Amino acid sequence: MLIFEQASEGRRAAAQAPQPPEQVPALPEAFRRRRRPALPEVSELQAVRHYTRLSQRNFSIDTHFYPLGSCTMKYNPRGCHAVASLPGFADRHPLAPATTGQGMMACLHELQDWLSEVTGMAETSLAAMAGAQGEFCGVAMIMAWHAGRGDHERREIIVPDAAHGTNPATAALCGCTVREIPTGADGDVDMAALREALGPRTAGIMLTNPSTVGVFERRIREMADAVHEAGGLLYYDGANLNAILGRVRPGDMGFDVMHLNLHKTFSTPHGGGGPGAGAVCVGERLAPYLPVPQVIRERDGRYRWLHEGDRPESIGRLSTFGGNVGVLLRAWAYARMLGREGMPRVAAYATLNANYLMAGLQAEGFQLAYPERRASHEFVITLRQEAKELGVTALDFSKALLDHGIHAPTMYFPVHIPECLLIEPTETESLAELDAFVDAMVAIREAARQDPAQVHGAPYRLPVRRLDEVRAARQPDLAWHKEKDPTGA
Amino acid sequence: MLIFEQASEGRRAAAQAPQPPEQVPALPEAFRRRRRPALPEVSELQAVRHYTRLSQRNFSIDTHFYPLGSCTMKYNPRGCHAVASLPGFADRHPLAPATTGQGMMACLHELQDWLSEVTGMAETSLAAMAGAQGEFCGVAMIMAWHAGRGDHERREIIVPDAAHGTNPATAALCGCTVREIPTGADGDVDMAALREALGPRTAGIMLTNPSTVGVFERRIREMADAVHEAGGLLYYDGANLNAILGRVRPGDMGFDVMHLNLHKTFSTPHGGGGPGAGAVCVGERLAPYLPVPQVIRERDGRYRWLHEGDRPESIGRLSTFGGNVGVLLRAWAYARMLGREGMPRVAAYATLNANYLMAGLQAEGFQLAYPERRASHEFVITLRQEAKELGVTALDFSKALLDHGIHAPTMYFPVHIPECLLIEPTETESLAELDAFVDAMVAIREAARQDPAQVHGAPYRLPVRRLDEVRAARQPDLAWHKEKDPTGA
Amino acid sequence: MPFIPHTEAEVRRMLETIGVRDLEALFDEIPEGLRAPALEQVPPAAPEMAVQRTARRRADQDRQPLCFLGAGCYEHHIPAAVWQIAARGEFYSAYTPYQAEASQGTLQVIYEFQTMLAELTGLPVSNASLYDGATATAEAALMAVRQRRRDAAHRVVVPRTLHPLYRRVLETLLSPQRIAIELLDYDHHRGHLPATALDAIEGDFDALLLPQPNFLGVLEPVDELTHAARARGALVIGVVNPVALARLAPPGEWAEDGADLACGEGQPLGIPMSSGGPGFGFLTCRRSLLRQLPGRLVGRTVDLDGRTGYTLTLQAREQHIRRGRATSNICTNQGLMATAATIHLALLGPDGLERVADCCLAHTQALVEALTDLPGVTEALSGPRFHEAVLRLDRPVAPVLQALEQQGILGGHDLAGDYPELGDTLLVCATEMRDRTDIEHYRSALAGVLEPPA
Amino acid sequence: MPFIPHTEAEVRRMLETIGVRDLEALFDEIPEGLRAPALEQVPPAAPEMAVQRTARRRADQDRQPLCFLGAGCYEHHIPAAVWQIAARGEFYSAYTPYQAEASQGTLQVIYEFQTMLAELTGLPVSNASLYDGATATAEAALMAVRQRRRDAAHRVVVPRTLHPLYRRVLETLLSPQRIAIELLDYDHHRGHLPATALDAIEGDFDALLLPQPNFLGVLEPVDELTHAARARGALVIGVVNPVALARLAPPGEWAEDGADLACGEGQPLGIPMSSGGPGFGFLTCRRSLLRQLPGRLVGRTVDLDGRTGYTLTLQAREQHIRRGRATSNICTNQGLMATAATIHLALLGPDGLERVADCCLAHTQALVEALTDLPGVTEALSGPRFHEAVLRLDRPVAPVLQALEQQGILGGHDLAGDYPELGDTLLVCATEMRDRTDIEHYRSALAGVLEPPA
Repeated sequence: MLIFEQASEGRRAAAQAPQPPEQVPALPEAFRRRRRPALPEVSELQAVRHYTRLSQRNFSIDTHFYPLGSCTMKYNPRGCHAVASLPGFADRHPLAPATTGQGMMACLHELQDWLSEVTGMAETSLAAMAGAQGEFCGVAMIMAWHAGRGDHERREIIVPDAAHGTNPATAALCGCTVREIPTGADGDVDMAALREALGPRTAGIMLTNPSTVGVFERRIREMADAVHEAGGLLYYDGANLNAILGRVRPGDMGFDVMHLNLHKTFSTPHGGGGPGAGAVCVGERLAPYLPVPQVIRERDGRYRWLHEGDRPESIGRLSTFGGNVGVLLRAWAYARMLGREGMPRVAAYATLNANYLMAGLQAEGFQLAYPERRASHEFVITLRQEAKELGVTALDFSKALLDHGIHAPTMYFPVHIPECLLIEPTETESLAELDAFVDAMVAIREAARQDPAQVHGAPYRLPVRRLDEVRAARQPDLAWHKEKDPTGA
Repeated sequence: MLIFEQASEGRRAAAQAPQPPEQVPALPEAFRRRRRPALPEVSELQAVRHYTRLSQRNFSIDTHFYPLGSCTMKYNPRGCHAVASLPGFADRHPLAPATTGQGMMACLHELQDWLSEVTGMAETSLAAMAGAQGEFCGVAMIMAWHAGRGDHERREIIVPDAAHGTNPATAALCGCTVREIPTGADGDVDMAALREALGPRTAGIMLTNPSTVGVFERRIREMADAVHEAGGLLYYDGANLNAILGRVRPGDMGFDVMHLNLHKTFSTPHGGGGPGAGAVCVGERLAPYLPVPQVIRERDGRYRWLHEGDRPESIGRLSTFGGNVGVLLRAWAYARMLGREGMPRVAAYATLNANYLMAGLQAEGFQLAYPERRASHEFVITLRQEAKELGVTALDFSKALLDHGIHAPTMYFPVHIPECLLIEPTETESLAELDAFVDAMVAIREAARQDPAQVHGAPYRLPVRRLDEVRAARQPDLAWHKEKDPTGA
Repeated sequence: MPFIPHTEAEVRRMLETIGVRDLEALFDEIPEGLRAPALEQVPPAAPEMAVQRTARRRADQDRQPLCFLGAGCYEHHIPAAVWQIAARGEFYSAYTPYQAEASQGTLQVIYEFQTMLAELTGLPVSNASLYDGATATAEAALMAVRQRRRDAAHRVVVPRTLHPLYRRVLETLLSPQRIAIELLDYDHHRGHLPATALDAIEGDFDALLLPQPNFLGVLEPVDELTHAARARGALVIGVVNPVALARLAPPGEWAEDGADLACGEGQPLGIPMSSGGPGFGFLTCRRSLLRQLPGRLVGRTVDLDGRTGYTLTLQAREQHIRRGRATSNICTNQGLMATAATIHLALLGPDGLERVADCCLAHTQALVEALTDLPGVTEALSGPRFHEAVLRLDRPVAPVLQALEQQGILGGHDLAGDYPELGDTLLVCATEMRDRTDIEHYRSALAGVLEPPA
Repeated sequence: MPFIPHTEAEVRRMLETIGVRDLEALFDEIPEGLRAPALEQVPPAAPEMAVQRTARRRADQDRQPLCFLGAGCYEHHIPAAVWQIAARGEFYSAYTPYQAEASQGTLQVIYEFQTMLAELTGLPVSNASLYDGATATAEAALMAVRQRRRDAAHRVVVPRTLHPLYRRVLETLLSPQRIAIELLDYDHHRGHLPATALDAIEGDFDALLLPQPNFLGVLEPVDELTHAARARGALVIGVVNPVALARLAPPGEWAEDGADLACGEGQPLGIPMSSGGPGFGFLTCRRSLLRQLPGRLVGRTVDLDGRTGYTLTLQAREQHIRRGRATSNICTNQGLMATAATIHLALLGPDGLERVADCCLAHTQALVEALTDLPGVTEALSGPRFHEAVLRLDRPVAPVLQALEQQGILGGHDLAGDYPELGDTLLVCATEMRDRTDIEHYRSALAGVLEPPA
């Protein structure tokens, strides 16, 4: 039941309503709202009970294994939440003077330094509020760099066909055109196609490494040299950084700019869809274009926000204030707990878990997309065979996994591999969970052999069964109305 | 699965283990532990996931309606928890000087004053850690008072037969004997029996009003006079205070001493079985016997704990330090939010809800234990008829209610009413919840008419079905052992 | 090894299953020369205890003064229930709800969120949140531009009374697509746009941004301006404060048939200020603009058994489907903040939100009266206002603010940088959290600063 | 009306259903003369916002100094996860788990709790918690007395090294049943009982209480004393610190066949100090004492379908069944604290608890070394210790502690009141939370106090 349907006119959570003084200045008539907004009128207990119960209708890392490829759903340490919630941090106004934020800025400044080092880059900005904004920022900086050199013809961004959809979307947002290049049979980018794509219109290339198919792009230095020779710059999409954290550095591979999804690699919570944070790291030559603000440490040891005036060539401002500071504090706490020895271990054990899970599935007869390759922190299996022989698809497997208490892996991505699942167990899951995943996959296949229709109908044990997505899209019902007007207009 | 069964030897939640220095002083051999305790060896994520999931296997006020008679399961405001968790309060050492606790003591002192006023008593001690300890304290004070007058023969405590079991248990703990008196057909105590019981051995009487059958003892002043005339004192069991909060005061009824369950009337959380707090309020003559410590305000406005030395006739100390301060701070916050106008409203609406629910059940043909009486905040129904005609008991109804998402009322109490349910909806539940309760009761009766066996088998939708209590008691399995030794020895 | 569950024995077993000798072997596809050096800048691992200690020390160092700052971020009471529930693991650590069956909690919350924001703004369609108020405003402008699909160069008209930082974000996000931003000046005495302001703009334009209340705290003549902009074929985008909407006419009801879009910053709805983020942006629109909307959308539908359920919908707008032709590149939004805001609004209800708004109105009025009672302090603008006001001092503002800070008061936002034409002015704010005592405290501190005791 | 959901219309409808005119009519059975007057002492209702504000101001006023106090309450690191989970509504607002099917979460937690406490103390049976360490000790003594069922007067032997406040609670709770408490003195130089201490007690007694470590931080010769007490037919009750049990022999393994009971204060296991409460008492025993045990007990069993489940068991011991003949009058215990302790112990594991114990040992040693390095400060006792030590000063302790407090340090507990024979002594403690910096800070502050700069 919706909260609105539990309401009763005139009901209030009275302890939450402040008492206005007797004299409230009157707003001029012309500006006044005439109809009350139909917010729910419920008691405090009703609200608490409703949202507590709703929360129980979710999977989450705190309750379930979440092997979602490319999303790095690792444990979000509860200590990080405690840090960001400290009143001195949580209650600070963004326009308060720097004197009131030295503690917070010390954390952010350290985080900037640590991220620069672990990525092999010269400088880090924490301004971007999510990965996509980090990407925007990166491409905008590439364009600003070309423009700064008077090179206005370079408006083409090269993107592998297996790239995340965000990459081309970002390029478009930056006013660029996208040129796709194919992925080879071994999972690496097709070098010949890359060389052919390069030219005087090349602004740059956007790459993930390990790639979206979960393998390490072995010729990355060769690619970097080719792009640089052609006058382009390299953008590193940090979505998969967990695979190589502290073991290989994008800066050393030849990348000029990159973003990190702190809500993936640095374990700030996904929150059911954000907030994230998309730190941007750059080599020396792009540093002047970094967005504002950024924390700097003055000679006297005091911190302050670096503003537009300090950085005339900046691509500008990405958010009203200083980005998602509360998220950054969580990332700071996590990084501090990992420390210099913990960061490379993240990569080592994420890779161990992925390769173990891959070996386990292969041993049970599941088909790998790249059986000759080492998995990075994730890998792709294709259920082509199962779809053909048993009529159960990757979607069916995914939904059936939910009944086993395991969140579905990423489905049908990368798009060029049919009936695929992209599986990323992360380093924080135990051996028992990995084995349970293999067991569940085997059990589902067995169930499909017995009765495919049963698997088509999954899930059965969740609050709802499969939803009518077509109806949702064709007759969009996007808000509740007292009058139950299905068009919502 | 138990947390122990998820462990793996050598596994650790490493961020939670401090790093000891290289040199740790050696304990002498004779004192050293030889075998490691078999605590679980799990990762932080495993622990978080395990206990988060376990929590979901509970009913609670935050998720379900809980019409538990005599337990006053009302909404526990979340703001009270925030207050008690403030670092200045939570981090204070009990032996720290009073200078470091003036804020906390100000809250406790206010709470003492408010409770004295709302009960009509002269003084309040917050030392008792739960209702039962408050009872002990009360009876001990009564005994101390008699002893103080050189009256050592009074060791008999009168208790109505319908009293909570704690009352006689407390009397025994205080070295008294218990004399039971019967409840009349109208729910009030049998006055003649009371008069007969009174005498030179009478130390006092323990009463709840409204009584445990949910009706107001109308002749309370008459009873008080009789007890006092006989030389005894009156103890008020505050379990049912919610029914009359701010409307009738135990002090005005003639009681000499009482306890309040702050986790009932003042809404501190039940926590799955505590912690509670059992404030004790007394009239002038018992004040010298109050337990220590207690907060007093000095002439200069500073607060301090009053200790043994300050109160030579005190019955003594009930806890190591100052009682459940964290619970008391929650009660303070709740009382402050209610305020002087909110307290009587608690009683009014708790009574409204109970009488409405009683009327609703009666209209549907359920039999009330005291149909001629007004309900207080709770009332008793008897399912004698249903048990006889349909073969479904109060227990069956209770278990079936769980499947309707409603916690069972208190069953088979008071003991002299067959197949009874003691139902207390509290003031924080909405009309819709009350109606849902009646609907559920009707639906269960209807289901029983269709197929009693179906109702005998309830619940069906909970994590487990009815448990084998006999086996639990006959072969007690009270702790897990690696070797699965069922005797647990 | 924090957060890694494996024991040595388990690692050995796993390596055996994989068929490699050691962990290093798992990285054997990575060229030798690329192995990273040891991380020297990063300190060694610290247990949670030590990290908490450092964090507490730093947070204590940042204890916050009494705050009369507004300017886009507002200190409101947040019911304790909001974050005690929003921080529950099932919300906090959940992923974007792609698997609808396993995400009904988040999805229903977002559906309720959409309903609440649609109600508040008076427009029927809301998305599931964007990054913040400034980026939501930029996305709204981009929607208008896409909807108009003109051949001519794109132009968006932006009043100078729009938050200066929003304007900078607009520049960052609009300039790569070569969308021109035309600034509109305001009446420097009244503090809002003249009703005829658009007469100053020649030629066609795509959209007018209309802040209400504006950055200076003043109410804009939104009916007249909406009418004028729509008459010229442009879309109107209301940039609004959600608390003010309890009492102010919603964008959907401006002029004859309303603004086309509404957007703004959701922080005032239950989100801690936290140095400015995370908050969330909201964005609502007419139904006809639905397919231009960026970000997630949750729809209500039914499952195989006919039960009501919720799911992400119209994903064809989004980057993971439409790639380069998506309505935006946004993936992660501010889901948890939207969750908190939903709980917050449910706890307040319409009456509670009105009371908050009324307290804001009254307290700001009281603040203005108290401060302008001092010699040398006047109210700079005469237009009607909500919960912020511009005060003019008889001397430069910066040193006064510094002196107040010494006394534990954040006295307001200095307007010298962005609004030099207003002279020595500062923007002050008093929400329901700043009571009489606080206001009196400010007044007497300011009196001392302006006229130090001889 | 805070927390009351009814609207006026609903109230009217409900009154109609009941058949009364107004709310007052519901109280018509209450004699007129008993109606309470208006509450004048109680202030008017305040919204949560105002209450939070008062509470924050008061808690800020109570900001806590650097603490070297132990003496029965200890500052340990509490993992953030502990209370984020324990405070979840499903644990926080649940009732005592009488309805087992609806309480499997709480019941399984308590079963795990019982297992952990049984493991730590080396005794097979644990209850579900009691109020605190002192009352648990009293209940243990009462169990021993009940078990012995002698005709003669009951006597319990209590060393003076048992916490003085525990001794006072014992008096309060044992004296109504006329149980005598015999005090045993200790070796004033070593700080623990002589191995032959019981020779001083003539005649029969029911139980010996044995603190380990004792109140002075010193380890008692528990093997010898257990042996001697059991040889005389008395029961032995170990009063222990659960953190110390990571390294110290558990009561179940004292002497040949162990102590009979173990009890103590659970606060060190994840509970904030909170001025001393709520914490929780624990109590474990031999299997033969099971039916004497007070408080809740959870047992594992099966349901109708044969699935494992948990339930309260052996309730015939309890007051709601046995009334006047129950093992105790206890109903409410400290369930939520036991829940927190269970999560805490699961997060620490055996290794983590050992590390905490080792840090305590090492830090206290470092503290003693640092402070006794100062002229006029010596260690008063020579017995082996765990994480507390008695220091002797060359002057009265109280003014020194006051001077330290001025510098933000709680320097320890003055023993003058309870142990005058030790002279000018104080009890100090350093857990894992008091690192080198803290210790150095204390040392230099104390140096300044003892020898103020000329």
